[in-house]
Amino acid sequence: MNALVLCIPLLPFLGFLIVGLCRNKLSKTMSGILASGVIGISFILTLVIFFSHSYSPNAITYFNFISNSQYNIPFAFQVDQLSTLFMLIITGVGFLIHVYSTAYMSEETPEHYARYFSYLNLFVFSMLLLVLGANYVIMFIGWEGVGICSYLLIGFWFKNNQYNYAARKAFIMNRIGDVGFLLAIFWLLARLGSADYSIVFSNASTLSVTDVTGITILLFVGAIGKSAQIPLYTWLPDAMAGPTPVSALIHAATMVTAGIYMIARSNVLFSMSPVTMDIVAVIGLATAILAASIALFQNDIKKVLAYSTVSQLGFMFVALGVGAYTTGVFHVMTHSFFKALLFLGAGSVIHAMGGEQDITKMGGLRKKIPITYWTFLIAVLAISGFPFTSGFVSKDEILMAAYAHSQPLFWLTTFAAVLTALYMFRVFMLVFLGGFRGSEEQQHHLHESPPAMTIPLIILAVLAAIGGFVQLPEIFGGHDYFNEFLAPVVPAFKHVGESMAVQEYYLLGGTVVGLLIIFLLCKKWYAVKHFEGKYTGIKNVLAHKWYIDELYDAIIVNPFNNIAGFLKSIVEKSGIDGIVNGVGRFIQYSSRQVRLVQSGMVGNYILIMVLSITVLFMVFWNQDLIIGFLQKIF
Amino acid sequence: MDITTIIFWFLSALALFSAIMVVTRKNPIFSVLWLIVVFFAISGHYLLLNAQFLAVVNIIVYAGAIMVLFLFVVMMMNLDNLPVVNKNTWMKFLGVISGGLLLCILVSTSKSAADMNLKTIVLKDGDIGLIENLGKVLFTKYALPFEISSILFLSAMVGAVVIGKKES
Amino acid sequence: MPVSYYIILASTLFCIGVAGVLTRRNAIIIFMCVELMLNAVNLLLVAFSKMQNIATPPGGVTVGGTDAQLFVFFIMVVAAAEVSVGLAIIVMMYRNVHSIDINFLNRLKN
Amino acid sequence: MNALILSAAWGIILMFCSILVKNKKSFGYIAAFGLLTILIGNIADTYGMQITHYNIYPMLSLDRFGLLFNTIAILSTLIFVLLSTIEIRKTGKYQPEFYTLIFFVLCGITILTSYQNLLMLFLGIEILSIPLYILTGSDKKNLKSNEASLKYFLMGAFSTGIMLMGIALIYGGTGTFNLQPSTHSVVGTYHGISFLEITGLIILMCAMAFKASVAPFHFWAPDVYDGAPTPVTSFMATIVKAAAFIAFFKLCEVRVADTSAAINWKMIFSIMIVATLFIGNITAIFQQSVKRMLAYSSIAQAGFMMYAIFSLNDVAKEGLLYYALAYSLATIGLFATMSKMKDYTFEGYNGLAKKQPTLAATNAIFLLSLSGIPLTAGFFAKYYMLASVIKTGSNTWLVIVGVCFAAIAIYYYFRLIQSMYFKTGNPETLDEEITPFFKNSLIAVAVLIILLGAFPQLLLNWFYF
Amino acid sequence: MIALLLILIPFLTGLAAFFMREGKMARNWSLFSSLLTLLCIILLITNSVSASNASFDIAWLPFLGSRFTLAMTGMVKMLVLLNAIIYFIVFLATFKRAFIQPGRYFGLMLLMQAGMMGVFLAADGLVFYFFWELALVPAYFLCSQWGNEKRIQATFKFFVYTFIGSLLMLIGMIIMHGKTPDHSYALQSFMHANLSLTEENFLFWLFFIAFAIKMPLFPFHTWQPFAYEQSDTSITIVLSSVMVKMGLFAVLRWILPIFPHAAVSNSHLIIILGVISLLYASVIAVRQNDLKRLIAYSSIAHIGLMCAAIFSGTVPGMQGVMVQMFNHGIIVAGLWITAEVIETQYGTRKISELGGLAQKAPVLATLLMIMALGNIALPLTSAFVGEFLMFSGIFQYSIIIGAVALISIILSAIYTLNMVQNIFYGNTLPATQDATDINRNAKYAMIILTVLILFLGFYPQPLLQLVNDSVQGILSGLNFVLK
Repeated sequence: MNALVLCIPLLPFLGFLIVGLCRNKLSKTMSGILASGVIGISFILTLVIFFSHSYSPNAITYFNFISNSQYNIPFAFQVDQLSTLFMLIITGVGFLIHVYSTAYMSEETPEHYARYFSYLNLFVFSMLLLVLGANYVIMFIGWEGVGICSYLLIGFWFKNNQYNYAARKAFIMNRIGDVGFLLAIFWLLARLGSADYSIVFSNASTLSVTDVTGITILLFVGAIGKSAQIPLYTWLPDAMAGPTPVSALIHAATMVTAGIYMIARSNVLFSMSPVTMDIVAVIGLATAILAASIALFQNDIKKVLAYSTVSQLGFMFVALGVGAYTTGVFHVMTHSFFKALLFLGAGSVIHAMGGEQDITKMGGLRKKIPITYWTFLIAVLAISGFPFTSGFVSKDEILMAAYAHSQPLFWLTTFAAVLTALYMFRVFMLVFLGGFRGSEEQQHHLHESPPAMTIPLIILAVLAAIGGFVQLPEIFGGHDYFNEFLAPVVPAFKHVGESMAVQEYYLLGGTVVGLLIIFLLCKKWYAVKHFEGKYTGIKNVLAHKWYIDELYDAIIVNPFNNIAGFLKSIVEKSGIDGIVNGVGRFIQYSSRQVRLVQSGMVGNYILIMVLSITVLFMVFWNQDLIIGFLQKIF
Repeated sequence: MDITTIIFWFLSALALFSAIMVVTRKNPIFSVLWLIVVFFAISGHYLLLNAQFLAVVNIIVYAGAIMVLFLFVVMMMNLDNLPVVNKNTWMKFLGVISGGLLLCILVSTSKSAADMNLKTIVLKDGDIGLIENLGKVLFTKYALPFEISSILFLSAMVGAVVIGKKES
Repeated sequence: MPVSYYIILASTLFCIGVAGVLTRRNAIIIFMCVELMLNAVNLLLVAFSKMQNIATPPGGVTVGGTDAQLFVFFIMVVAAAEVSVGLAIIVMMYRNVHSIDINFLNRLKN
Repeated sequence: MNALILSAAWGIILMFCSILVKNKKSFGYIAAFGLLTILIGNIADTYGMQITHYNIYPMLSLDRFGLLFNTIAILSTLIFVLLSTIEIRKTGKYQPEFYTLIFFVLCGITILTSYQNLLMLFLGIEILSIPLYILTGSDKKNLKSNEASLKYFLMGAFSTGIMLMGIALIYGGTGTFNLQPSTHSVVGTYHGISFLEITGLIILMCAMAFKASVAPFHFWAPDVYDGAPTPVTSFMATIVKAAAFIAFFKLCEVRVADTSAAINWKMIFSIMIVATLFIGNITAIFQQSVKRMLAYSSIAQAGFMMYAIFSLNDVAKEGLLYYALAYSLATIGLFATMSKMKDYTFEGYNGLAKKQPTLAATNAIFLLSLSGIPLTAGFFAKYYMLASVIKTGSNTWLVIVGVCFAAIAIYYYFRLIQSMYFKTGNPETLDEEITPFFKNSLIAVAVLIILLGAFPQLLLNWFYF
Repeated sequence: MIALLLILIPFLTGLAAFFMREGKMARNWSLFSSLLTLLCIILLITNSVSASNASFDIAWLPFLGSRFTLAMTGMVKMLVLLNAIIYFIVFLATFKRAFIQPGRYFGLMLLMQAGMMGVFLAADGLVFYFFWELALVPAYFLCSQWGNEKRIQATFKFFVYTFIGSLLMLIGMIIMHGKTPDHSYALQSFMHANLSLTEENFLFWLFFIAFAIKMPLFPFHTWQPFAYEQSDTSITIVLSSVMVKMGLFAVLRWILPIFPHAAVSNSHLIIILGVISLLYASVIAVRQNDLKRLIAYSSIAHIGLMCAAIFSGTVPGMQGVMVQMFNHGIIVAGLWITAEVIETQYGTRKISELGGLAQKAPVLATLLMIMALGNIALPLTSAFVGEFLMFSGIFQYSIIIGAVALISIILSAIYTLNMVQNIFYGNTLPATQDATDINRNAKYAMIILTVLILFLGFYPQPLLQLVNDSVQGILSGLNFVLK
């Protein structure tokens, strides 16, 4: 069993090593097969675990990673329902995306192709480490591992410096979060002398309120960085510089949800600190609305999806914030389905358009790429919460939870949901309906993607459509299998009784009507022949993302650079080093002066001698005075 | 105020006066001559102190040999047409000042040495100054330094030869 | 006669010598001033020797203070030697630069 | 006593050699042989074997300290003669006299290391000085040499006068010339000590400071060292200076030690030390001529030797000997090498390491030793000086000052290393004079320095045995 | 006996190397010698030789109460190992390079190694001081002979700076010698010296300044970037991987056990200094355009962190410092080797003049990337373990200071990634137009380092076990005070 578990992350790592080291020898197909193969195998292994129900609350320890007389950090894995769920998502969706990539990246030269896949494998490895780890340190290892992989993959096309900047931005913003995470770990180690989940959660009650609040807030800071929440969200849209499958895997399905995993994992701590919970909820909500509003008027298809991801993550944090951990996790799952689908679809579109990402230059692709069209449509419906799609179920849960928590939260969350529907339909219309707005050769170039790309689309589409049924409210004749499944790890969100049933129906109806209206409006506005993405007034502000990036440059980046320059050229060079050199220069100067005493005239010499004899006498007879005086000074 | 006291004061005054003359004369020859006077005055003091041997030696060695040597050298190099290098008066001034300071210190020492004030010297008395007494001690206790001073003379001689010999 | 008279007399002579060394630039005269200083010391020593002679208990043969007078004798010896060398040096310099001004040669400085 | 007699005898022998021996080259070897015999004689003396049992009390007393220093001095002189025979040969047709004078100087040194009576101190100093006046001027046609000897002579004579005044006053205070004041000395008024004695002591110290070139009585040193012929300089700056220090130390050891209960001498000494270190090091930095730089550095080293006189304890005693040897060896080596250079400036040394690796390497070792880097004798020399002061307790500030100046000294010592090794240039050396013998003796000196640096007991065990 | 061998092998081989005229022989000779040393220490660590051989003791200066004593602890073993490895790596990486006057170069290098070995091993004050200087002098000659145009001034500054420090230490040693009951220089009797608190403070500073200069700690650091920039990179490797460790090591071995009270009472100030130099150097590194200066500043930053961690006086802190001394050693060596390759092959150190090397030199790019990740202490590189422990130690000491110090991991990410991006990514520039990939020897050296880094990052236990006894020893002394 232990060996089996160990194999799950180890296989991708081996894949990374083989593909990475032999990248000059392997042919494209070889490396593609290898890379996807290992992921496939670990997916199967995960399924084995899933079906054999071989979960255990206590960790599988392999060896001591760090140990000293104060604390011991084992290299241990925790295989329980939560981690298994995430492993399924990671390996499953990961596998699909690997397959998709084999076709999508086919233009690359062999060694870059291999490099791409090795990075992808490394990512999966670290992600698995993250979710498998039995203590916060191992989780942190994976945490930073996925960070560096996303850095490498965003900057995959390293000839373009814009991409590199985006990659660096992503990594550094993640680091800011990591500081919080690390501090939380140190805090735990200092207070509880351990970072193992089991020990921490069992002894959590011994922690003081301040400790818990501090720890949880710091953990949440980590989550903010990783899951792109306000104020650290700006890296995610830029991260779209990477290849589209990467965006699908890392920046939609898996990595960005690590924050949710972490909070869900440490629900015991969070539940102990209402303050933090409120903060989580508020920030989640704010992010959801802000990102959605920005997404409304973006013209880059991937940017739209990116912002939508940010806002969806916001939804999840709202859920977590109101204590519905399972719901959050559930939304993670559904989101990973439809958002991956959206990205892959977008990828397929871009592929078809020959690298064109600007939706104002698309339109009317429905005929040309039908499979992509249909799958994309399903995804759009799912994300905008069309009844009985996966998205509907999870969002509905979130709204219910919010409703149970407080009215305003509910209404604001709903508003965010409406915005979601708006921008998704906008994209959909602009891309697939209306008339083609691109150039001639693009028109000729248009074609449906190869099966390696379409098959994953279909699979994901199915999942996105029906994935919600594992958690369908009773009213619709469903049963919350999902919550029960997670119950041993994460306390299930207390389901609303009959009183809520009414709201459920209202919600159902409201959703249908609302979506219909939105659909028609968007069709009127965007399913057009001519469209140029010029905006004015508030739209323009939104199109420019509220000028948040500019704001950060103005208040953080530039001042920092100036300070650095000041320290480098003023304090260091003129200040400290100046003093050091100044001493030397002073000595040389004084030497130039002192030597003049040696005038070369015997008369002066003897004069000085005689005078100094007298002086010595003076000093000698009055030395008590002098010594007293000196003692007064020093 | 007996005769010895008068002689003492006279000799002292003479010594000091001629010493000042030595320092102040422009022409070296006069300085030499005045220095001889000083030596005679000092020899007088020796006699007064019953150090007859030293008095004689002083006359012979100093006034006799050394000063003649000086005089000879001064004559040899006619110093009337000396190339005049920058003369600075403040240097002289300072010199006098510092000399005075030194004097003050020495005098103040002797003044503040209370034990000295009681000490007196009986003039024209005692026989230690006689050759026989000195000779006894010189050739017993001071034989070693006496021998060693021969080395001194040797080296002086060699030196005088090395330095003074005219290079061809 | 108080010994301090002699001390003061000798010191005065000594300091006149010092002042001479400081004020004059003619090497020979400077040298003579040094001789003057030596003689001042001699005088002082002789005075002290007498003082010691008294200090020793009277009656019986006494040698107290002889060594001072012998010291004077040695000083004269050394002085003679010094003079011979010193004058030689001065003459050598005079041969080379036809001057015995101590500041005339001033190559070595700083 | 053996050393005294033998060196006097050899002086006279060499004097006659100028008539008897015609071969110009042989003088050096005769002198070396003579020094060897003196060395042997002196060592024999340390084991109690003496030529004559002449009653030297109360003028001299041969103690281990003095004898050991004699050995050091004679040894260094031997090395000096071996390294600079060629230079001496070049100084003109007076080389036998040259050696004679050096032997007479040795006489003076042997007196100074064992004097018990101020008269002997006086005579010793004079026997030391008078030949040096002559040696300084021995390069007769060279005006610098003339100037140096004149300056040296005038100031020396003056300091003699000062010194005699001091001795006279001491006699007045104590009624004896013995170094160790006898019991029936005058009972003074100043803490039971006579004013005259104290005044005399201070004046005498000033005179000794002059001989040891301690600031503010150092002024003669740079000019004289600079002007004198290089061999003379190296002899004067090392062995003679060290001897003066020994004399100084002996004086203070007795006189200061037994008055220090009542009187605090530290003040004067610390003033002298700081002044010496300051003048020596600071002025050396600016010098362009290596010779003059070494002159100033010798003053700086004197400042360190003053530490021994500041803290008159056993550590200081050993340290002084050790310092004398370490410093003499290194400096003699440096001067010997310098006399092979045509150009005495730092630029003249540029790139020596390429042209004359042996010279450069040995010189580097000498310089490291002077700057007190471990594994060279110089380190233990400095170590002992610092240790002696620290042993007195409560004078750490002085040590720290010294350390700072030691760091400054690095500047000019390493400047020479830099020009030898790291600057490029074509130094003009007198190649025909750089004989294998010369090189080997340089190497021998360097090895000796390193040996002493690794195992100081080689020397210091003698001190106890 | 082994302990003595560790010093003697490099010393004697070094002396021999001086007399080797042509480079090939000297190269092989010194590589052989470094291998021999490595073998010795590996034998020792794997306990193939009896523990009695580990230490060495013989009378040296009886009248000073100083014996030639060498003693091993876990920390010592680790540092000796580091020293041996680094020398092997350096000689391997620069194997193909033709040095002017090879004999002198290799001789001095080996002498320096001997000196540093002695510093690590010495258990007697005077012997320690001896080797401390003995390591310094060859460094002086090396740096001022082989390097860039301003090397002489740079090295001189470096030398004088450190020399003042070591002289102060010497004073301290002498005073300690006076205070010890048996008037000896042995480390043991230093520990038993009876000192009043004021004396202890005074001595503490005498020692600490010397070591702080060596580390170097803000504000004594200005000699370091200059010296590293100007001296030849192969020498800089040794300086910054091994020699700066001397300072930290000395604090651990010669200050904490001897002056525990002073160490505790001054810990706050020094930790703050350490954190200042950590942040200060990192911020400056962000704006550096010179590759070598950048690495130098980053190394200052890391050293500052280690110094702070030492004085946090906590178990994790101490453990972290010890392992980090080793890890930082190998990682920074890797960085310097890349710098050396870049400088020698592309002829410029200016980051702005480089670019796009990832296309031209993929192997170099990969290797440097790993080193860079090590430099930012990414998990699963060895540096992570050390920094994690150190930060948690500082955090235990004070939450605020810990939080402030932790900012540095962001800064380190900024400047390291800047460097990587500007050198390797983007398009090629004139300097890198026709760049070739890393040469073979350097590649092998780097690969060895990489393997070490990754292995120790994944499984740090060997190191932690090795230094365990030292950690316990030092902390027991401190805790005794804290109680």
